[in-house]
Amino acid sequence: MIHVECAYYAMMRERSGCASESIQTEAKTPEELYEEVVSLHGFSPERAHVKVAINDSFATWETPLQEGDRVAFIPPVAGGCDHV
Amino acid sequence: MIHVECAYYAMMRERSGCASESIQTEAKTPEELYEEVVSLHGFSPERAHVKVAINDSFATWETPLQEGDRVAFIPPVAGGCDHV
Amino acid sequence: MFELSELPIDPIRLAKECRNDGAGALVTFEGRVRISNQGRTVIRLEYEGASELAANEFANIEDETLDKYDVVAVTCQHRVGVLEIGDVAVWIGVLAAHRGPAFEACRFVIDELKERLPIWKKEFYTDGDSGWINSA
Amino acid sequence: MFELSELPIDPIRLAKECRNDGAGALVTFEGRVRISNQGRTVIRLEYEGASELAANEFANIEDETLDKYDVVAVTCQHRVGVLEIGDVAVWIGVLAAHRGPAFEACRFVIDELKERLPIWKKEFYTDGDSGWINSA
Repeated sequence: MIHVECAYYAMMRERSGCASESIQTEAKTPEELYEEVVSLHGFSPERAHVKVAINDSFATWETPLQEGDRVAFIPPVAGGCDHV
Repeated sequence: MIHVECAYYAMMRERSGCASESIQTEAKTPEELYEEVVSLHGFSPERAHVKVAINDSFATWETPLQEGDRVAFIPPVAGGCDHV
Repeated sequence: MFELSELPIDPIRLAKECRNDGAGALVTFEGRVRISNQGRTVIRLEYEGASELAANEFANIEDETLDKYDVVAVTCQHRVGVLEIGDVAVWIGVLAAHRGPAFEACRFVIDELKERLPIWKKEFYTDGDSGWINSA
Repeated sequence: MFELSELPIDPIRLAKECRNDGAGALVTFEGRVRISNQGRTVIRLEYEGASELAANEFANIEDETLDKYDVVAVTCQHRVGVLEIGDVAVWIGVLAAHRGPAFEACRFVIDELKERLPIWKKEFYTDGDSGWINSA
């Protein structure tokens, strides 16, 4: 059992009602953790369209989670400006 | 015999000592006129490297000259900035 | 240099910071909020960013750009918060000795940035509706 | 819009004039005076232009650009007179709905301008020598 800090942005932040939360989890990887938070909050983006960052760097879904990690789920982005 | 106004720029202006001058000429075309001003001022650029403008638009060397035309001889340009 | 800021973008300040006596070419890209998107009229937008992650990912894009193109410096500022039509949402400046690499690198940076930076945009329309762009 | 002017280039004013609610992309090119050219150290430059002819020829370049690329506006200011190292000699701005044509058109404009505008440049070097660039 570890504690991780989950960060949510955009529609995931609105859906969960929080920008981040501390979660106690059995999840070994972000992949397992995402399933957990999807059940918890009913996030709609499929994992295939989401990226994950651990401690402010992009990471793979299989990276082993460590106690105290900050895990951010990154839904599809719209950087820059509109269709330009 | 017509009168034309010849305009000189850059090294041609420095060489002739004037930015423009009125010339009375038998020249029928800029090509003939350029030969005349080269003899007059000793301009160094070969005609192949020079362009000609008549009344503020680029023209061909064979364009018939008219009384009162403003003829500019345009040595190689360096528009914009240095080799960028 | 990368900034994610709620403050208006100041292209003059940014362009001045992109200065180097040996560099003759500055190519910049300004992305502005457009009045319509896919046929709907936009009244304003809200941008949200994951600040630290965005800064780290921009640093990766910057390193890749400096490796790939013969350029001197890459600068970027991206707005977050509420923007109105015509506001500059993103500014990129690439400084180089020669114009070819400056153009190519600037295009590369905006293309990568749009794919990779964790920044989201919510559009608000004249019909009262709103939505996160690109998001499932 | 084209200006040949002894006044310093003001990119902010020029960028503001390139404004259109439907246009999301502004690509600009700034050409600045470099400290060295072909191994010689430059202290200042003098630019000389054939004003009316330059304005007419820029109008041709502008027309060709608007025909060839899907862009909204093309703006250019070129300095004449004495310039110091780092001064902006030429500024080009291309406004478009989308970034692809904005980048391509801006590159086209600077390439054509350097070939076609009747503007000459005399460099003054640290060794006291000077010369017209590109000129026979």
